[in-house]
Amino acid sequence: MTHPAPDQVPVLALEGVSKSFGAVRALRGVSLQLFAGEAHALAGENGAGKSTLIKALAGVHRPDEGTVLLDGEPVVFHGPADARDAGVAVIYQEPTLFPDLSVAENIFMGRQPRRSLGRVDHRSVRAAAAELFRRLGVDLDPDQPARGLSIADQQLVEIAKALSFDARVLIMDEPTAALTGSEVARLFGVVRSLREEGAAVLFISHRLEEVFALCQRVTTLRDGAWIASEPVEGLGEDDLIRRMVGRDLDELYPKLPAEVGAVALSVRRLTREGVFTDVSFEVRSGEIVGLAGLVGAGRSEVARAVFGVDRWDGGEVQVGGKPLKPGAPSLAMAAGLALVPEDRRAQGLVMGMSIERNINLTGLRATSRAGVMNRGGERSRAVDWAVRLQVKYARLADLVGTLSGGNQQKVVLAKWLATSPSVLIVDEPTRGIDVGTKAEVHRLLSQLAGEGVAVLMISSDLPEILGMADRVLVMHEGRIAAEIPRAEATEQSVMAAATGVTGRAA
Amino acid sequence: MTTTAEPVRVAVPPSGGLLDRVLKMRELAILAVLVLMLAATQIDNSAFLSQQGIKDLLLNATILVLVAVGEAMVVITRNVDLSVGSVLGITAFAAGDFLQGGGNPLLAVVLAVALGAAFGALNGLLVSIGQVPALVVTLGTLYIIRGVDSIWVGSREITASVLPSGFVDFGHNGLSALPYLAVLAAVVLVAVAYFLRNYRSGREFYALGSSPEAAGLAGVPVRKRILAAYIACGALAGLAGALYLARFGNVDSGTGSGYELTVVSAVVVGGVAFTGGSGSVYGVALGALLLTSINSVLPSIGVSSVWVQAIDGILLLLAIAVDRVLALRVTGVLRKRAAETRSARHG
Amino acid sequence: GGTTKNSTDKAASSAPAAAVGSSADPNASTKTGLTVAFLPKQVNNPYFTISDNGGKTALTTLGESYKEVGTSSGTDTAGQVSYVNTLTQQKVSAIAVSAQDPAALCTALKQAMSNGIKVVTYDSDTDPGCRQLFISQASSEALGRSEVDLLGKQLNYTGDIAILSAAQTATNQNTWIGYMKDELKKPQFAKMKLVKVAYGNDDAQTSFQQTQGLLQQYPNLKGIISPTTVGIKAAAQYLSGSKYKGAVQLTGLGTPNDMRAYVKNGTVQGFELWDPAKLGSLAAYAATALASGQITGAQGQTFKAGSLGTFTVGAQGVVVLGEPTVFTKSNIDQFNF
Amino acid sequence: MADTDIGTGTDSATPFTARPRSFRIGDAVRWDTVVGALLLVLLVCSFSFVDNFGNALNLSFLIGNTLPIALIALPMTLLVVSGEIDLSVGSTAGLSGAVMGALWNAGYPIETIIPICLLLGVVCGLVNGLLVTRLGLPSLAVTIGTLAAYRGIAQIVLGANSVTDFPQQYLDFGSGRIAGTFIPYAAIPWAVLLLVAAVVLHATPVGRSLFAVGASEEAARFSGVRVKRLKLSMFVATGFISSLTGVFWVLHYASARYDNATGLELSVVAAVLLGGIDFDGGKGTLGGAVAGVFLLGALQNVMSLVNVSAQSQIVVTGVLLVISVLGPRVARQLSVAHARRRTLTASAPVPVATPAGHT
Ligand SMILES: Nc1ncnc2c1ncn2[C@@H]1O[C@H](COP(=O)(O)OP(=O)(O)OP(=O)(O)O)[C@@H](O)[C@H]1O
Ligand SMILES: Nc1ncnc2c1ncn2[C@@H]1O[C@H](COP(=O)(O)OP(=O)(O)OP(=O)(O)O)[C@@H](O)[C@H]1O
Ligand SMILES: [Mg+2]
Ligand SMILES: [Mg+2]
Repeated sequence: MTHPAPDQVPVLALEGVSKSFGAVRALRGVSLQLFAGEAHALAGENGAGKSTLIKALAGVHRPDEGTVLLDGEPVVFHGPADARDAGVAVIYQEPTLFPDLSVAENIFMGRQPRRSLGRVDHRSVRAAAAELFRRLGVDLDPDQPARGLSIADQQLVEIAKALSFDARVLIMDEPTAALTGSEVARLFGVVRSLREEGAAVLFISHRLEEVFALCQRVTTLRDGAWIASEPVEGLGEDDLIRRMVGRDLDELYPKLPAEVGAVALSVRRLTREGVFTDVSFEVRSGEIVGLAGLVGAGRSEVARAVFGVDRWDGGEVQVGGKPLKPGAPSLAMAAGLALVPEDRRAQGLVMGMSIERNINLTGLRATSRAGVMNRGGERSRAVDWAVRLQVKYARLADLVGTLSGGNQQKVVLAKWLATSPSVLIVDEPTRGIDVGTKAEVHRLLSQLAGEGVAVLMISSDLPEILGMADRVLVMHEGRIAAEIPRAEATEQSVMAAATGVTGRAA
Repeated sequence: MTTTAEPVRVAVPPSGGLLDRVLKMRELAILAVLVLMLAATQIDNSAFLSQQGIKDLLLNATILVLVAVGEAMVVITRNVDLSVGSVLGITAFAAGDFLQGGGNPLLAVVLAVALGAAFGALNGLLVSIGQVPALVVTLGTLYIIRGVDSIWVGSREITASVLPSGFVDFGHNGLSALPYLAVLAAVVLVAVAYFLRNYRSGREFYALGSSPEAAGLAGVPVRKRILAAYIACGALAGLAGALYLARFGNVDSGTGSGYELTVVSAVVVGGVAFTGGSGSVYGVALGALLLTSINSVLPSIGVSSVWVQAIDGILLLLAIAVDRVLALRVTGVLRKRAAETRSARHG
Repeated sequence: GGTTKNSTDKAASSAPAAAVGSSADPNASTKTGLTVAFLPKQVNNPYFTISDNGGKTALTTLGESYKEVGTSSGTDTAGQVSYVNTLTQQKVSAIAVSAQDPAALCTALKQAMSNGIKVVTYDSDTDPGCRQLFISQASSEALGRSEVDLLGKQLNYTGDIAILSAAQTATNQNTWIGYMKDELKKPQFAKMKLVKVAYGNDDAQTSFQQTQGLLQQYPNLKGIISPTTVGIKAAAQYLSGSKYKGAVQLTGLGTPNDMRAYVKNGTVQGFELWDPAKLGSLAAYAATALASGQITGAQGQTFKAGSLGTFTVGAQGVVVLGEPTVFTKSNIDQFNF
Repeated sequence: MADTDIGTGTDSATPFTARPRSFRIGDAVRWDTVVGALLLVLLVCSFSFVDNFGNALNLSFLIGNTLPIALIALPMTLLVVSGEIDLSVGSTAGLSGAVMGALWNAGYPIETIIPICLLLGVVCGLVNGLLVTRLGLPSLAVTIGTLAAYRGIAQIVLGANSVTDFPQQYLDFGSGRIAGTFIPYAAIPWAVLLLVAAVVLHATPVGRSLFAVGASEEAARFSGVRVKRLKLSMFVATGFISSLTGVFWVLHYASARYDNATGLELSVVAAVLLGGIDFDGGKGTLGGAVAGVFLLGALQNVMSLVNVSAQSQIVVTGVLLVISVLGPRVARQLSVAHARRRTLTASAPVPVATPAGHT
């Protein structure tokens, strides 16, 4: 492994680091070097060990073997605090905020600017937070409590937090997973300027185009083992994918033409005070409808209302011609509706339960006979779907929380596909999922469509929308701004509608 | 997206921090209930808010306020201390025993506080180092301390006669209607509130109560803070024990048993959520004042003590219900604001 | 139809268990090596500790063995029952019990008696059918009336008065209060009016606040009777620290040690109590006599109680200790309990 | 905190290792199993060393006095698993007892009184449940309130009276035992209820949902679990059993008073906690709870038999509670560390899911 300036000492480095959880060997003898003024990408499939590596760097996990080097000197981080004090700022894959505290306090917890007698200076805390948001170009109220923020907004707060350190090393674990193009552009702008000021950056994303856009070097992991570290230029997407997956990858958006059938889901004039207004659309069986829009446009809100998790104030939802009772997910399920929610940790999975229990939570009736659970049935149902979606796990009895982000997402998909729904709503289905799996998920979706399932796909990943959707609905400020058929759907047309530039079509 | 100018306007709302407004509102709710109740009583019985009457109200609240404030600190960190009643009992007797031997009153108070802090440390260590559910551990120490107390005390009791008269007078005298004990409690209350609001460590109490996991990642010294909260709680229970002795001049092995429920009610009524991370000690103090006032109000408007308990409970339910309704209103405001913010975007 | 109160009342009988006992032999020698267990309402309660120790001394002089068990809460009836059960298991010779509840103990006590264990109640009785003897501290009547007289003297028979009792369910409290009300009907108390009976549940803090309440609700209240040691103590403590000190008279049942301070600082003029130690030792003697077969608990039987003299079993197996002592500034220092 | 691996370290997590032996240790040191073992040890020791323990009379005493707690512990376990708690159980029992007494004095036939009392229990549970699920109030706060309210109402209903003259055959049911055995009659309905509760919690959709709701209410809601209805029904069940207990209490102690079963809630909570039911919800087994109940019951019985004073008994109870949580915790950390060390040497690759992978 060679790097451009041999004389230069890496700001932060790992040498031969191994980390195991029970029998799961998340990292085996991995080495990595971060240099000042360089943006370094970390690539790998779900469960490859990226987040674990980061947690090792950040002092969350103590490596079983190997050493962490700071300016070439071996160090032991006894906790996140140590790493922080050493100038290492980390954005973790899953936002970890204090729901009860204001956004501003979330950013500066433990580092608040102080007045005389060590008292916290609340005014300057608020001002500093506002300034950070201005830099990132987001308009969050520093006094707003973190509870109730959308995943995207949470992620933005995390980013602001990391930036507030003006650290020597900035580590970002899938910071863009929840963000839309414009915000990503903003973020990259800020990161580049930091890099030019001499900060070392470690960046993880499953969106390879982002890797190529931001980074100079890339390190690839597979099954916890180091595969390669190399400069980005002269490297093609396919090469990178090959390193990650270990084989060539077939098409990323395998959209099969399915013949469109009767209307399966129809939403009429749906309105929820202050969240979305007068939303009407239809999804036909065999059709994949994309729902695009900027963060906070209210897409998830619509999905939640349709599925009955949130009540709606006006309008009507019909599944297979029959109207749905508002606010009753169980009835919606019975009617053949399924929702893969946006926030897998809070909404998609019961973190404290095993993989098996999570998958079967949607099939309690199916796996019970005469009101008594049938263990065999439960296990086979879980195994069946876990294997079909190639979830990487040790035992079905393990806590789902111990799975890697992407594998968690697969479990959510498994639990809903297992209900063989007639209408499937997926909110950010491939958020934080690696290219390989992404392709599988897409194949799965179009396969389902082929079997006559009506699919509504909410996504902030525009290529995904364009690649998969038969029709694209675009939301803007809680309203449907446009409906664009596949033929006319382009980056420009969709973004125009999403930002409210074009008047509302359709 | 937004122009760079816009967010600043949104970010620092002219109306000041919404959070604070919410908190204030919650305390206002309890305050309103309290004032209403006292006013009604005064109208019914003009003797109620006589100098003696006010003095009694404040005196009755003092001890509960102290313990509840301590409990609140623990609850804010998403833990709980059920052993406060037992701690109060044993520290009260320890102080009495010391005074009985002709000890100095000031030393006696210090002794009680120190002893309480020690028990707090015990709880804190078990919870933070052992990382075991606070509810179980402190229920355990509730029994242990109570048992040790009654073994040690046996059938002995401290009566006013063996206490230095100065100490006993301190228990019920004061500046006109303002008893010394109440002043002491008020000082403690303000100090704790100021600490929680204006010091990093204070804010960290809220942080780790709000999300222990996030606190760990943010480098909050979780164990140290939890330990601190328990020590403070124990110390305050100890102080309360000493004051109990001064106030009632009478302590035996049963003193303070069952008190934990009253304390927990005060905390809950005061608007401190058991899920941690929210609430203020001022609210708790008001909650305590409310609860103790109920027990003075009912007898003095001639409600037969047969009815007292039922009314107690129903008022408690009423208080938390009112508080809840307000909280719901606030989330409504939040949502509206989110909507406004969104439409404020994009020109 | 169904089983109603009326349909079962006929069945109920409340004759003392002794009535169906074997015949007594007054001259039988006192057995030694017996075990008499004291089961007070509440262990660690100073009052009961005193009386139980009285029983202990009596038993040791007789050469019997003594033990005390009990619950640490005064209202834990279930706990008291399970202690009776345990004692039945341990096959003690006799149980001296102060009942937390007149009926709740019955099943257990009958079970004990049917296993040949003698049962004596003291201080607080059960249903007559559930024990052989009840050792009464003083005839309830005498107590009730004398306390009214006491207070009457203190406020020379004029003014509103209130009663601060213990728990609403306390049997002996309620009987006494009954006699107090009756006494107040007499002409000399015409100008004294009982305005309220408050309940402090034998809890210092509650009694404390109940006293406050009384004084606020009845601004011209002149006197309080508190026929419970806890209640009178709390009331005295409040009065002594308030503007009512000396203005409002307080009397009732209390122990000299508890009340000494308040008698001396003028909060309380006088109160009364029997000697709990004597109560305990009488219970011990009675239990021994029963266990030795000298008596069965039938009315009219007599037994010796050491220095206390000879006692006669009254109606329904009740044995009365005697008149209570009145404690005042002048004599209080002669007593230490 | 520093080195705790986020997402693990919970009670139901069992460290996986390549070798079956060492993770069986991990499984075995679960809280509830520890308590069960303790109970077994205690019983064996008592039978062999404590005289008067083994005989039928004492055993019937033991069971009879533990039954009230054992009864309420059943629904309480389910409720706590779903993440809620009911502190008003003692008062509910007291109230139904008081009403029983009042109606009896009023001359109603017992055959109608008892159903009325049970209905009352259902209402009490309903009130708790509605306040919690509809108004979204914390159950701890609500039930502290109703703890006082119900007890107060009981006091209003029955006042100072204590009613004792219930029909003999009913009293016999309450305190008597099956001829020739040490088993109280009342133990039979309890056994039935135990069976029902066990099946519901561990082998039905309802049970599965309870665990899910307890562990993460939001995720459960997103999975179509009818959270509110579920919690409401649990509160109702708790109220019902509490009133049943109240009726049993009256018959067992032949006395209806407003202060019957005072403080029972704390004993129940202590027992359930001891049985390893996590009050954050989502964890625990009914077996553990029952073991906890009888461990405390038997311990008290034995200690009284060997003349341990009430005060010392309190201490022992407390120590037991603390040990029962600390013990497994320590053991688990040891066995995890143990497992870590092994797997470092073992070079088994990450097992990838295959149907064969875990059969
Ligand atoms: N706390 C834990 N306990 C047990 N196993 C864990 C834990 N954290 C991670 N693992 C396992 O370690 C492996 C690597 O996980 P990691 O989160 O690092 O993957 P990743 O590369 O971040 O995947 P993704 O791209 O989906 O985030 C996975 O198999 C995961 O199951
Ligand atoms: N649970 C919630 N409670 C209150 N407000 C919420 C909640 N979730 C989201 N919001 C707010 O509602 C608005 C819509 O958020 P939502 O996440 O639905 O938008 P979206 O179009 O789905 O964007 P994305 O899914 O990309 O985050 C946002 O302003 C968000 O802050
Ligand atoms: Mg990851
Ligand atoms: Mg969304």
